[in-house]
Amino acid sequence: MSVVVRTIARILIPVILVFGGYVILHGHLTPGGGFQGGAVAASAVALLLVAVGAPAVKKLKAPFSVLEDLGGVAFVVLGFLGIGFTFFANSLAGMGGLFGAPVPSGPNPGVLNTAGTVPLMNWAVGLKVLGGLGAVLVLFGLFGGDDDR
Amino acid sequence: MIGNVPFVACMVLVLLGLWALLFRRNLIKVVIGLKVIENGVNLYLVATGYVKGGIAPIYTYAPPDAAMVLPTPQALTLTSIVIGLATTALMLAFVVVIHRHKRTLDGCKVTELSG
Amino acid sequence: MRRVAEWATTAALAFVVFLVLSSFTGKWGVWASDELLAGAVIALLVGLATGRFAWSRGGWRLLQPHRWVLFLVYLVGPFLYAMAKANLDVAWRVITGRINPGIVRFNPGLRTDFGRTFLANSITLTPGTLTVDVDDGSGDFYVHWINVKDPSPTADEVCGPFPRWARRVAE
Amino acid sequence: MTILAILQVLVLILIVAGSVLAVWLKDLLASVIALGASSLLLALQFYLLQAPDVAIAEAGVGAALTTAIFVLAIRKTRRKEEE
Amino acid sequence: MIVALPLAAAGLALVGFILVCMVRLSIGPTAADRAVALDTINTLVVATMVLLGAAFNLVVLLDVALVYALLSYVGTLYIARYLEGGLG
Amino acid sequence: MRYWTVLAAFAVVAGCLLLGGAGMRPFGAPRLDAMDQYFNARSQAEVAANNVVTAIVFDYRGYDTLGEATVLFVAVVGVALILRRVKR
Amino acid sequence: MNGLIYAFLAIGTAFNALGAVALIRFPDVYTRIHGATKCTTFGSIFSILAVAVHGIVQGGAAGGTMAVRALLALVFLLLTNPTGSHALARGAHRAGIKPFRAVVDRLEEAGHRSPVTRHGSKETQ
Repeated sequence: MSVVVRTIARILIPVILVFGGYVILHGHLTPGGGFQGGAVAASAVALLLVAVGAPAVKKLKAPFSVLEDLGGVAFVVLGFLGIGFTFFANSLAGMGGLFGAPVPSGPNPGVLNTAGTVPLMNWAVGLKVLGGLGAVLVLFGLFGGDDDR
Repeated sequence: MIGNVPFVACMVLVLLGLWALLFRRNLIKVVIGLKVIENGVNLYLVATGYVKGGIAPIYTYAPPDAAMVLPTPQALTLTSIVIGLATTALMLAFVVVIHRHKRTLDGCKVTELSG
Repeated sequence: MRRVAEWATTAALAFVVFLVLSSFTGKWGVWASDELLAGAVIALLVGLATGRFAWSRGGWRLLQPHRWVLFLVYLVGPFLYAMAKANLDVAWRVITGRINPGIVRFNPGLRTDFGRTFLANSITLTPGTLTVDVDDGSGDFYVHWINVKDPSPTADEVCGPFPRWARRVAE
Repeated sequence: MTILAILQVLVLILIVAGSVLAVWLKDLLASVIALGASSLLLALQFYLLQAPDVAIAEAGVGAALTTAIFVLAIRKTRRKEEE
Repeated sequence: MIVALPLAAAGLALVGFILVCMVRLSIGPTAADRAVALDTINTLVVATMVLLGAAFNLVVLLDVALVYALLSYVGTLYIARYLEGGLG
Repeated sequence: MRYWTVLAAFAVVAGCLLLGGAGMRPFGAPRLDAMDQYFNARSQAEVAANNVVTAIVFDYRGYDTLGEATVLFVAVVGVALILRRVKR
Repeated sequence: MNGLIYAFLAIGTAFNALGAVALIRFPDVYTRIHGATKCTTFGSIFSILAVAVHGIVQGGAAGGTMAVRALLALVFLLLTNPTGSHALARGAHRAGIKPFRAVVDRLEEAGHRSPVTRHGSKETQ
C-alpha cells in the first residue's frame, strides 16, 4: 500500500498492542478479558500483513506457535493451582499478596490488584488467542505467494 | 413491548444461513452461510439473557440498585465467537486447497468423497 | 545505540497511551500505583516488540516539543476552519449537484514519510480534494479535485497553506 | 424505554437486511462486505442488549479478522460465483 | 434504562442514517461503492456507540466504541488491497 | 425431484423454527434465572471480580474455557497442516 | 451547559445526515468518498464532543473517564478515517474505475495502473 497507509500503521500498531494489553489486564474490572484482548492484538498482525506485505510477517510464525503453546500450558498450570480444593478453584482471591486484595461489595471504581487467578488466566488465554489467530493469519498470508501460477 | 421480535429475527438469520447451505453450490458461499447461522445463534443466546431495564453485569461505576442482565449466556457466547473465527479459518483453508487441486469451487463437482 | 533509543522511545510513547487509557483509576486522575507498574511492564514489552518497526527516516524530529504546540495550533486553527468550509462546500454540491471533477498532479516538495502522511490526511479532510495516490520516489501527489480550475495546478491552488504547515510541523 | 425498543427493532432489521445481501449477492467480495456490515450491526445489537463483553469480542473479531481471512481466501481462489 | 434522552434520540437518528447507507450497500454498482458504504457505516456506528454509552450512563460501555474506532478500518484496507490487485 | 424434496424439508424446518421463536417466553423476562442471580450477587465475594462475565468464564465454568482453548488449538493445528508449503 | 450539548448534537446529526445523503446522491466512487468521509468525520467530531462535555458536566471519576474515552475515540477516528478513504480511492483507481466526467486524469496518464488483476475481473461502471 502507499506511504500513507504504511506510516499510519507504524503509528497505530503499538497503540493497538497497548490497547490489547489494557483490555487483557483490566478483564476483571471493565469489559474485556483474554479472548477479546487476544483478538484485538491479533488485529495488529492483520494490519501489518495488509500494510507492509507478506514478507514482513514471515519471521513471526515461530514466535506465534511458541506463544500459543505457552498460553495453553500456563492456563492448565493455573487451573492446577487450586487442586487442593478442586480443579480451577480460585486459590489466590482474597488471600492478600498477588491479586489478593479484597473488593468492596456493590458498585465501586475498581481496584486492579483483585480477583486472584482470574487476571493470570486472562493473560494465559490472551497469549494463546494472539498466538493462534496470528499464526492463522500468517499462514493464510504466506500460502501460495510466490509459486502460485 | 416489542414482543418476540428478537427471537424471530434470530430464527430468520438461521433460516437464511440454512438456505445458503442447501441451495448454493459455491463453497465460499456455504462458509458465509455458516457464518450467518453462527451470528443468529450468538444473537439468540444473548437475547435469551436480556432482562428488560437491566444493566451490564459489571460493577465498575455501575449505578446503585439496578437490575443486571443474566451473565451466563454472555459467557458462553464470548468463547464461541473466537472459536468460530478459528473454525472458519479451518473451513476456508479446506476451500483454498480444494480450489488448488481441482480448479473449481463448485461443491457438486468435487466428488472424491461422495457415494 | 540507535536501536536502544528506538526501543526506549517507543516504550515511553506506549506508556503515555496506557496512562491516558487508565486515567481516573485513583482519586481524581492520580493513577494507582499498581496500574503504573503494570502499564510500565506492558509498555516495555510493546516497545521491545515494535521498536524497530515504528520509526522511519525523519521520525525523530517529531519529538521536538515546539512541533507539538504548532500541531495543536494547526488543529484548532486552520484545520478546523478548513473542515467546516469543506462540509459547507459538500452540502452545496449535494444540493445543486454541480461538479467538475478530475485527478490532478502537484508536487509539494515534502521528503519524509510523516510529512507526506500529514499532508495527505489533511488534504483528504479539507475542501474538495481527496488524495488518490502518493508517488514513493518523487513525492508527487495525485489528488481527486471536485472542482478543477486548472489542469496543472501548483500546490497553493489545490490545498492552500497546508504544505507549509506540514513542513513546519512534521518535517 | 420506548426509544430503546425502537432502536433494537431497527438494528435487528438492518442485521437481517445485511444477511440477506450476504446470502443473495453473486459477487463474493460484495457478499463479504455485506457480511462485514451485518457483523458490525450485530455488535451494535449486543451493545444494546447490555453485553459489552460479547460486543468487544464481536468487534475485535468481526471488524478486522473475519473480513481479512475471507478476503485472503477469495484472493487465493476466485471472485465470481460460477453458475 | 436510558437516562439522557437527547443523546439517545441522536443515536436513533444515526441508526436511521445507517439505514440510508445500507441502500447504497445493496445497490452500489461496483464493489468499491459497497466498501465506501461499509466505511461510512463504521464511522456512524462508532458515533452511535459513544452517544448511547453516555445515554445509558455506563462508562464501561465506551470501551466497545474504542475498539471499533481503532480496528474498523483494517477491513476496509483489506478490501482496498484486494481491489488494487495485491495480497500475494 | 431432489430439489423439491429439499425445498419441502426446508419449508418444514422454517415453519417449526418461526413458530418456536414466536411462541417463546416474552423477550426480556427470563423465568429460570436462579443460577444467574447467584452469580450476580456472589461474584464479588467469592471471586473478587467486578466483571461477572469474566468471573464465570475463568472461575465458575473454567472447564468450558479449557475445552474451548483445546478447540482453538486443534483448529490452528489443522490450518497449519493444510496450508503448509508444498515443495514441488 | 445543556445548550452547548444540544447545539453540538444538532450540528453533529445534521452533518452525519449530509454524509448519508451524499453517499446516495453523488454519481461515482470518488465523489461518494468525498461526501462520506468529510461529512461523517465532521459530524462524529461534534457528536463525540457533546458526549465529552456531558461527561465533564457530570463530573467525578466516572464523568472524567467518560470524557477521556470519548476524546480518545475521536483521536482514533481522525487518524483512521482519512487513511481508509485514501486506500479505497487508490484501490478503486487501480481496479480501473474511471472518474465520472473527468476533465483531466493525470494518474492514468502517468501510467500508474496496475497490471490486470490476476483473475481478470476488472471493475466496470
